[in-house]
This record gives sequence, structure tokens and C-alpha cells, in this order.
Amino acid sequence: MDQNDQHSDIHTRNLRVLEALLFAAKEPLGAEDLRPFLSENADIADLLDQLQQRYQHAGINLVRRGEKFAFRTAEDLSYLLRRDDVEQKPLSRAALETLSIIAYHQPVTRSEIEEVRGVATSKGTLDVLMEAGWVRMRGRRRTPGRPVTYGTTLEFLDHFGLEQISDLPGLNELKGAGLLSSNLPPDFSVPKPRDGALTEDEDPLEPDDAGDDLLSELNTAQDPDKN
Amino acid sequence: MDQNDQHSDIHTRNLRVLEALLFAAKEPLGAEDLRPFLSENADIADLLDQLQQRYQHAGINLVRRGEKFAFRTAEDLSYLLRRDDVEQKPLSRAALETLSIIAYHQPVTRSEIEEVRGVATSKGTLDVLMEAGWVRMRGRRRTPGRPVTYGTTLEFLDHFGLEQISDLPGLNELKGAGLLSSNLPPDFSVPKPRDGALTEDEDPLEPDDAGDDLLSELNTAQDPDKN
Amino acid sequence: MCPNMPMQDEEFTQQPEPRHSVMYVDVKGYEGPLDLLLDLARKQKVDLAHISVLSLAEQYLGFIETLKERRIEVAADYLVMAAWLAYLKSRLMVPHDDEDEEPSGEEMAALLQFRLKRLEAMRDAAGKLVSRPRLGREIHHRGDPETIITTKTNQWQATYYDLLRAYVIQREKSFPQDYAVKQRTVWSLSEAEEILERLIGQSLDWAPLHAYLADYLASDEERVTALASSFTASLEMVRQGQIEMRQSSPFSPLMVRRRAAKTPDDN
Repeated sequence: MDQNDQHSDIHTRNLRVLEALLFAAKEPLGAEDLRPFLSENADIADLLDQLQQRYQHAGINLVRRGEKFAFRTAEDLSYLLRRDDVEQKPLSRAALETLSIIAYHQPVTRSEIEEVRGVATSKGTLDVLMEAGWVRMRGRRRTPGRPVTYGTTLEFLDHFGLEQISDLPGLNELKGAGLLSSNLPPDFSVPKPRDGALTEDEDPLEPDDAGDDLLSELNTAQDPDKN
Repeated sequence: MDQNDQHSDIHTRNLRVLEALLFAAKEPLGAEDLRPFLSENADIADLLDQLQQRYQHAGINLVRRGEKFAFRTAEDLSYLLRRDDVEQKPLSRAALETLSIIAYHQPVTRSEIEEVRGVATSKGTLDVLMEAGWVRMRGRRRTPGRPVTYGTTLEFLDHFGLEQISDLPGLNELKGAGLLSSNLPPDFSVPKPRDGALTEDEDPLEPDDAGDDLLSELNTAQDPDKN
Repeated sequence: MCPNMPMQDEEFTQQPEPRHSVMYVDVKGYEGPLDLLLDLARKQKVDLAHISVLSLAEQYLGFIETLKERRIEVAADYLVMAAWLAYLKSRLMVPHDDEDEEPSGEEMAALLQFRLKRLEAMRDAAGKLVSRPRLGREIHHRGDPETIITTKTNQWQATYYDLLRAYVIQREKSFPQDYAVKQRTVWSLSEAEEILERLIGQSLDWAPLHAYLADYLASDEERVTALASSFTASLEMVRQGQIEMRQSSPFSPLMVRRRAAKTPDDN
């Protein structure tokens, strides 16, 4: 067996290992989950790329979710595979609106969400989104009161079939129209939503931070959209 | 598009649909589960056969379970799904006490251990010591009830850094080390431990002897040091 | 796999029902004043960029007025918006003064327009988001994920010292229990004072404290308690003016004697 054959054997094996691991899992896996099972110095990005191409036209595709990868049924087979019986409790209008504001404006504080909606947000609304696993507390904004900042999760990307947060539908148009700034006036640099690491005006949450805001506590009293 | 092309399109689609359905299924699927999603008159057996061949060398295989089919990790990669986790645990006090009595008083029966300890010894405690590989069943005492006799193993010596069991400190050494108080009753003695061949009042264990004692079974009911 | 759209999608694919008369509108049906304004603006049937903010403000104020006339309770944030819109209206109708620090009517109108556009945009975005093929409905993950089987092996830890300790503790437990609790003599303060009182008597000569206690110091067990209690008692007696004490240097004998002039109230 010459050098090349040997190399190709290792390569084939790496691909099979990736296939097996990603196929067995329900949740997306990242490089750090996969690396321990591959040959030393394996180029994971390249291997994933090849696997992605191999499954490009199959009934299942290898999709990217943030920095992770997962096998999912092909999008164009949706109409055949649609299952309504597994429908979770539908989200209220308030919760959906809040979700889209968090997705497009993240990192965003509760009072910024309220500014966009023009109405107080009940704690219940955010709880529902966090329980669904789509929204998380990112940190605390370095402003007076140190309000909690919210953002979306990997599960959010996975659930709505987005590779990354910049794939949100209509994002560029909204940005272009200046509709993603949380504050006025509309002649300013428009921030891009980001779900990654903390920004320079965010502090990490303490491990035991329950996410209580002074403001939130006060607002809970009125709860206009509590359902 | 001629007849052939059209046929091949339908065929490709059928294969993709099968792939997706089998991937998303919670359990193996049979022809009757798959038929409603395929083109009319599709040759399901042939399609499954082709799919099986396609995944033959992949990290996952399409396997047959009776009359049904499912994707499963390739046999040779199944080790990927098994992880070994070694947990370091401190020995409980009860186990440590029991072990020390076995070490000094071997060959010793369970009721003799209990006599020294003053409390009943749970089967679990002895199991832990045997799992640790430090204690073994030596034989059965030639007394009514034929109780099992316990002794220490080579691993025991190894773990505690002893060359031989007689290296365990005797009465004077224990006193000298300050472990035993100097104010001892005159008839107090520490046995000279031995772990060798069966003594004349021990019978060897039968190969299929599971080590059950009538006495042990009775004692299990109270289990004072079960943790 | 039924073709019915689930509930939450309908909210976004269907426009709100056209409302023929504000009288039938329940304020509770709105998600706040901005939602109400957006609904009113949509009725102008023009792009939000071209709506007449002035007439929008008038419609809103009119609507709130109707509610109040019908004695329908209006939530505070609707009233705050009404006040702001009334102010906006007045600013729009008065020509802008350049010296004015306050935002002009046009600026305020632009701000309102922006907020309405932004809310509408977020609503549209939410609609687009939920109409995407979603995981668990149109897109599926592995239905029967192969779980990782973890084999746990315990590695037991114990030291040689632990082992010997455990043995010794077991064996010592079996020793005959002939230990008897010994009664310890402790001088109470009042006892010490009484004894001192008696010992010093009426002697006006200096004598070392421990000499007075000599009888008691004979017993080893009582040495410490006798010294401690009598010293403490002697301090109290000094305070009461019954005795005097002196010590020439640290750790030298402590001298005591009866104080010469007794205070009148002392017996």
C-alpha cells in the first residue's frame, strides 16, 4: 500500500466516522464534538464540506447551524413530510413579535423590546421563548440598571432552518431601511443582529443570575399581554 | 423530456423520499408505511435494495429488521457510540471498615465481620469491595450453614503498597504509630493476617457458587450501612 | 399530514378584520397603543411612508374619546399616547420656531412614522419566520437517534492510613467500657470571694495571694480553678474597696491585704 492509498483510506474512514456521528445525533455537533474521533490533524472543515456535497441531492442534507452541523431532511420534501400532529402549543402573537424583535435586534434588552412594541412585555412572554429554547439571556448591558440582554440560540437557528443569524428573512432590506436601530433618529449606523460572543457593552451573567431586572419586576405588575 | 428522463426523475425522487422517511422515522418502516409517499406502482423492494447498496460502505447502513428497514450506524463504527467513563470514588466508611477487618481476620465469614463491627454488613458493601477487586470469596467454612469465607486479593496488596499481607502492622506497630491507644485491655490482640491457601476448616467454592449465604439473605433486610 | 394551516400562522397571513366602526372595537384586542395606531394607519390604505400623521393623530384621539364616552376603561399607556399625539397635533399646526429647543412637529411625526414602520416590519418578519419550513414539522431530525452508551466504571479510592484507622476504630469500640466520669472541682466566684474574705481576715499586712491559697494549691486539679477564681474575686473586692493589691513586676507574687479604712457602707 503506498502513501496515497494509505492517505485515502484514512480520509474515507474520517468521512465515515463523521457520517456515523452526525447521523446518530439529534442535535447539531461542532468540531469539538467530532475531533476526538478523527485521525490526528484531520481537516474537519474540509471533511464536512465534502460530506455536505455528497448529501447535497439526497433526501437528507447536512446543514450548518451556527458553528455546528446536523443531518436534516431535505427542505424541498417539506410538503411530503409535514407533520401537524407534533404541533407544539402555538405561540401567542405577543411572543412571536417579541421573538422576531429579539432575533433582528439582538443583543436587546427588555426595555428596547418594549420600545419597539410600544407596550410592556410580560415576564411570561420571555419565559415561553426561553422555555422553547429559542431565546437566552446573553449578559447584562453596561448601562445604569445593568439590564439583561437577550439573544437567540442555536436551537432557534435549527428550528427555523437558518444557517446563521444573518440569514434571517428580509434582514438586509430592514437594515437598509434603517429599521433595525433601537433608537432614533434614523440617520446613524444600523447595527447588525449578532448572536455570538458578548459585545463590548455587555457583561457576562453571573452563574446564579436569575435574570431579574428592577424594571421587569415593576412591569410584571401590569402584564398587559400575559396569557 | 423523454420517457426515460421522466422515469429517472421519478425514480430519484422516490429514493430521496425513502431516505428522508427512514431517517426521520422513530422505528423501522415497512413497505406499507412507505408506499403512500412514493409514486404509483413504485417497486419498493427494488428501491430499498438500491438504497441499501448506496449506503453499504457509508458510516451508516440501511439495515433490515424482519420485514422492516432502518438506518443504523455501521457495525464497525458502533464503538463511536460507546464511551467509557471512569469515576473515582472514595470508599465509604462501612466499606473501609469491612475491608480492614477482612484484611486482618481473613479468612473471615460475614457473621464474623459483623461481630467485630457490631452492625450488620450489607451485601452491597461486600459487592463494592469485590468490584474494586480487593476482596474475594475464598471458600466455605466447615461449620453449620457453611458460610462463605472472605479474603483479600493481590490487587489489594498492590493498591495499598504491601508486599505481602503479613506486612500489615501488628499490635505493637499500631501502638507505636499512635493509632492504637496505649491503654489497652490485657487480652487485646491483633491477628497475624494470612491470605494464602485454604485453611483446614475451609472447603473450596464450587465453580458455580454464587456466594449466597442463608445468613446474608436474612441480613439484607436490615442493611444499616447501605448508602 | 393535513393541509390546514395551524393557528399561529393565520395571525400573520390574515390581515386584521376590517373594522367598520370604531364603536365595535374593543381596546383589549390591541397590543398597546402603537398596535392601535398601526391598525388605524393601515386603514388609510397607503404606504406608511405616505400616511398623514395629522389625520392619524386625530383618528386616534377620536377613538379614545369614543371609548371614554362609552365609559370603556382605557389603559394608561393609551392615554399617554393620546396626550403625546395631542401635543404632536399642536406642534404640527404651529409654524416651527428655530429658537425652539423642543423637537419640531415634523420631527415628532417622523419619529412616530418610524416607530410604526419598525413595528410593522417586525410583524412581517415574525410572519416570514414562522412560515419557514420548521424543524419537527416540515424538516426532521433523526427520528430514532442512536444514544451514546456510557459505561461507567468506578475506581475506588482509599489510602493505607484510612484502612488502618478504620481497623483500629473498629477494634477499640470493643474495649470494655469502664471509664467513669470524674467530678471536677470548680471554684465559683462567690465561693472564691468567701474563702478570700475568710483567709485575709482583718490582716493589714501584705501577703502573697498564693500563700493564702497554699492549702488549696496542694491539689493539682484545683490549682488552676483556685487561682483563676480567687484572682477574679480579688479584683472585685478591690473594686469594692475591701482589699488592696500590688505587684512589683510582671509575674512576681501578687500581694494582698485588708484595706485600712473601711468604707462606711461595707460590712
